[in-house]
Amino acid sequence: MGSPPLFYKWSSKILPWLSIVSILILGVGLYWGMFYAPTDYKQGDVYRILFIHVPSAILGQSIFMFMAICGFINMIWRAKISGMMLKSAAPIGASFTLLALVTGSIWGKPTWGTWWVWDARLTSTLILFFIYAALIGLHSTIEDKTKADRAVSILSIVGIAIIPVIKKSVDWWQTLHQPSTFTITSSPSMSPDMYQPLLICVIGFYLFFALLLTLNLRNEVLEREKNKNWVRQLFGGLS
Amino acid sequence: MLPNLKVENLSSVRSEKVIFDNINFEVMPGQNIEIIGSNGSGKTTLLRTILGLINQDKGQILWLDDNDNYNKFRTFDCFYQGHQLGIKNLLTVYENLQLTKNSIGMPQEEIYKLLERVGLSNINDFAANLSVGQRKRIAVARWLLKEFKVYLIDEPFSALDDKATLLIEDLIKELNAKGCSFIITGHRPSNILASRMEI
Amino acid sequence: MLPNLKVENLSSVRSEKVIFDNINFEVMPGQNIEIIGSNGSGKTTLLRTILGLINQDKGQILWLDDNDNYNKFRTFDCFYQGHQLGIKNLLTVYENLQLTKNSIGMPQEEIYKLLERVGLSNINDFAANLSVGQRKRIAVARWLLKEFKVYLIDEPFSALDDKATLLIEDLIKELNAKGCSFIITGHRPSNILASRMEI
Amino acid sequence: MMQSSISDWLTIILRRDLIIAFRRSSTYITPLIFFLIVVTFFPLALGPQESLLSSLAPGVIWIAALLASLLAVETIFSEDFRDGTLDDFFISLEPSFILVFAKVLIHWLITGLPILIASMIAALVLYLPFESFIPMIFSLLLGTSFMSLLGALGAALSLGRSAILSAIIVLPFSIPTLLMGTSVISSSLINQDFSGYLMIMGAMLAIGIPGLCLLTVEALLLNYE
Amino acid sequence: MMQSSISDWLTIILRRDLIIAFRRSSTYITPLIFFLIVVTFFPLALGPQESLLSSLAPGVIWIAALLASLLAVETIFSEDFRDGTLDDFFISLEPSFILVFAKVLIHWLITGLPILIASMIAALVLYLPFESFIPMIFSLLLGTSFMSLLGALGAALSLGRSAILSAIIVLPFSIPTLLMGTSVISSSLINQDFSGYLMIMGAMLAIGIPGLCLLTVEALLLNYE
Ligand code: HEM
Ligand SMILES: Nc1ncnc2c1ncn2[C@@H]1O[C@H](COP(=O)(O)OP(=O)(O)OP(=O)(O)O)[C@@H](O)[C@H]1O
Ligand SMILES: Nc1ncnc2c1ncn2[C@@H]1O[C@H](COP(=O)(O)OP(=O)(O)OP(=O)(O)O)[C@@H](O)[C@H]1O
Ligand SMILES: [Mg+2]
Ligand SMILES: [Mg+2]
Repeated sequence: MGSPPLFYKWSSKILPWLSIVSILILGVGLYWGMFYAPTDYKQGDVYRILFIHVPSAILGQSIFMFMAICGFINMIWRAKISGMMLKSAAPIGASFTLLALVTGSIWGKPTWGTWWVWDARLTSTLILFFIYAALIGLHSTIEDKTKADRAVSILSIVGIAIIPVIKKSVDWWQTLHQPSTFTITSSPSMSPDMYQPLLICVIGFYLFFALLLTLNLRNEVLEREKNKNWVRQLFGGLS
Repeated sequence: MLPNLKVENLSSVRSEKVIFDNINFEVMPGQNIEIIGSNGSGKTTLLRTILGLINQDKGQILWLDDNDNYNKFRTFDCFYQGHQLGIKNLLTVYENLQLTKNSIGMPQEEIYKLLERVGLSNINDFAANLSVGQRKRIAVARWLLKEFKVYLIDEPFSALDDKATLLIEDLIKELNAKGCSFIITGHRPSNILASRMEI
Repeated sequence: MLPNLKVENLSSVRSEKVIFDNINFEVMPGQNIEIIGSNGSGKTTLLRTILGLINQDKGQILWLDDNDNYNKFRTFDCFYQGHQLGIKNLLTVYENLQLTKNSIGMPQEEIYKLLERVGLSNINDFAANLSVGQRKRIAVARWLLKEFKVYLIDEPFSALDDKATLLIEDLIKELNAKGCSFIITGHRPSNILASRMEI
Repeated sequence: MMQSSISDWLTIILRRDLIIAFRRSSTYITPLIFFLIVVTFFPLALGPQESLLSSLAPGVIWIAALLASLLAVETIFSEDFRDGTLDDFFISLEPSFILVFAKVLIHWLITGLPILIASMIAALVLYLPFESFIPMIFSLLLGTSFMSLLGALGAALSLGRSAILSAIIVLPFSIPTLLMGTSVISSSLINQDFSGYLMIMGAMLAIGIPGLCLLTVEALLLNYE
Repeated sequence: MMQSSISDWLTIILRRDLIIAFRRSSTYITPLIFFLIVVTFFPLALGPQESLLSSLAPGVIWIAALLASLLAVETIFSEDFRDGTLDDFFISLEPSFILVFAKVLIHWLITGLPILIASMIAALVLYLPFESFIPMIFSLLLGTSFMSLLGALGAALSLGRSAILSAIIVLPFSIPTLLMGTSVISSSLINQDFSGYLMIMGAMLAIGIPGLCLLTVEALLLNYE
């Protein structure tokens, strides 16, 4: 599936299945979490935001790793498709990270009484979002798309090298100064009734990401190869 | 004698547009190639492709090495003068010549002589104050800092007066005699001895 | 008919160096002046002095106003094209023409026609990708956006191929017929009808 | 007729420069993100305590604003100068004042305006109380405009080779803006009257628009002697 | 022979660019003054309590240093690119690595070094105890160098684009430097061991010099396709 036309054909086959499965699992997970999982004895029903918050926070990080791998492949082997993958994944990753930030803030207001605290985990999520923004901003300024892919690849490689350092240092930072009044890590170990739907949500989010990525990537492929023969043939009647 | 550089079947595609196609020539030591074409025909692109500043599409560029083999990687330094002349406005005329790699180890008087030769007397003026032709003369003076096997010069004669044109023709002849070759571009044939090709 | 512009006894001194001295000419409507000189002889400086971009030293520049009087202050807009062409790399060819003062109120098709006339077909390319000659053609297309009494063009023919040279000669003739005058510079006489002066 | 041609021209300059600015950094989001990253630096370096941060918030926001206006300052005239576009402005018979004003406006639109928006998010994460939002916006509105005016003068002075010490000339004048802007917000924090500061900032702006624009024209003309 | 020619060339690049920077004084004076403005701002905003200021001093100095080093970032390659000098570097058979290294060094010399010197004044103004001067200098030495490396990468990636874009590329990655640099000084304030932080900063620099320089070469080459 290294070549764009091959990917396009292959993804056409898999797309219907992927959509059905991902939306099904996501639906089950969210429905379970929102309506069947027990109400939290301390927080009430607000806690249900967890079923969106935690998966999106996890996805935000995973997608960055995925992008860095794409970037690496793009730099070394110059595989066109990896560049497009990188480009297509970036806005999705940024959206999930933003979703984590927004749901976290919404959750923070009733539980902590404030929209935002400078806690290590929150801060590193925010920084991750900034890095996504830098990647997207850089890509959109360079007109030549393959060039833009390579530029973003370089930056994502720097990112993957330095993100662990950022996370580590943000953790130290928090301990070095006075500890934050609120922590999210010391939540009571979750009961299985909450844990199981969460797990399904996370899996659903991953599949949903795969779906979004495939859709984005197909658009990207068509857009970039619009003057190639195989795309012309595909839309032979139309253009 | 073997050609220093062979260009075989070279073609260039930029943003899905074919700029030039199937270019072939050889550069023998001491001989010149003149590439003639209209505006936008791809002369600048060709020179930069030969130097590897622009990726080529098809064909190959072969460079002679010391063991008389041809390599795809460049084996010797070339001199390139593009449309941008690489002149720093905040340096004086003299400094613009002196603070370059090729002038390493060259004594001051030699540099003065070069500047005199290309007709620049105001060696302590800032380059910002120079006329366009005078800037071009600085660039020409740089040809003489060091000898190169191949000089690639983009439109050497534009923006210059007749005196400077003659001077350059002389310089090229002189460097040819030392075995240096020129690949130059232009819009119409010049007076230098060269094999001409249209692009 | 009165000359639109009279230059009397003009001289320029820059950093205590006399660049030119005692320049005299008159620009009659529909007639051209060609200023010929070697590199660094002061052609660019002269054009810019006439426009007031550089302070003059002695002499005067007199402009005709609507009441047939001569004024020391410029009374009408002129068109100036210097060595720098004022082309923005991040704009497309079309935008480079459209986003200028002179194109105010000009319909899109007119601009397309102008671009076609100067031989530019890639109207949606960014100017950054153009060749030097193609950039110059954009500048030439700007002559036609509006009619000016006097055009001051610094080296109109440099960096252009024969086709573009012919085109410009035609354009000048055409604009002359409408009563526009050109003051152009160059290193050797061109083919246009003009009174020539050495500098 | 003359009047309308000036405003037409102003529109064209604005459109052209905004298109270029947009292509150069493609999103309006870029300055916004920039501002937020700078703001994030402060809790990271100074510690996350709410009381400290909210007392520093006025200054932090103002320092970030100052940096943003300084970063983009150099480009105000340099490109037009280099490529010859600036010549056209001085050749035209219309007052060059217009040009400078347009350039200041553009600089403000690509730095000041995004900052104004970003400052609300910044205020939120720095625990600035809601009551101080309005004074903050007003002080930023006046202050960033003044910074753009000052920046234009600095850019004009440092054009080309006669680059005199523009920084030394411009930066000291940005200090009053910084102090006054901060005072507006911090006065509002402790429920003091801040209209005096705003008035001074407004007065500076009122004098600055004609005064600094004219000085900038003069500074630009230094490159045309 | 080959060896010596590289070092000769390095010297020439350094000399040339320093002469140019020196003649255009705003390149090195603006960061310096900006640094001092940010630093002096804090006593003005927070009042002169010695204990508060000296506890915040590490963070303040580091924020000011990082932000100041951003100011000159855009110019690292842009002029050489525009006037064709950059071509020469890629035409030459010597590794382009050299060029990038030289450019980083120059950026450091015109921003990092002045900041290093100014930081002593800053430390005095902020009542940082003398014992902390040495750790401060060392942390700034390592940290500003790393910033120059990052800045070169940002400048290369956003060549011909806006200063704000290069800033948002650079800033998020400079956070470890900020945190570690601050920790070095504040640990020294409370007599804790800070060598660990310095070691990490050193390690980042040691990896960064080859790694970031190579990536910068790659980024520059993107403009030559
Ligand atoms: C804007 C604010 C917030 C941000 C940026 C944020 C970010 C994160 C991140 C990055 C994770 C880690 C996901 C992982 O990799 O395991 C996470 C997990 C979590 N967050 Fe948040 N969060 C925020 C607010 C909140 C709030 C207000 C609460 C609840 C009071 C909360 C509760 C949780 C819980 C329970 C987890 C799962 C913990 C675990 O399994 O380790 N978060 N959040
Ligand atoms: N990146 C690019 N994308 C699209 N087209 C390009 C690109 N680079 C160059 N071109 C096109 O290639 C053509 C050749 O340009 P080039 O500069 O080589 O011409 P030239 O022969 O040197 O012309 P001149 O005599 O005017 O200098 C031009 O039409 C230009 O628009
Ligand atoms: N500010 C200045 N200070 C000193 N000398 C100057 C200044 N400006 C221009 N000159 C000198 O004036 C002379 C004329 O320059 P000008 O650009 O007018 O020449 P030109 O005739 O246009 O030459 P070309 O044909 O090369 O374009 C040059 O020798 C230049 O060095
Ligand atoms: Mg060319
Ligand atoms: Mg001239």
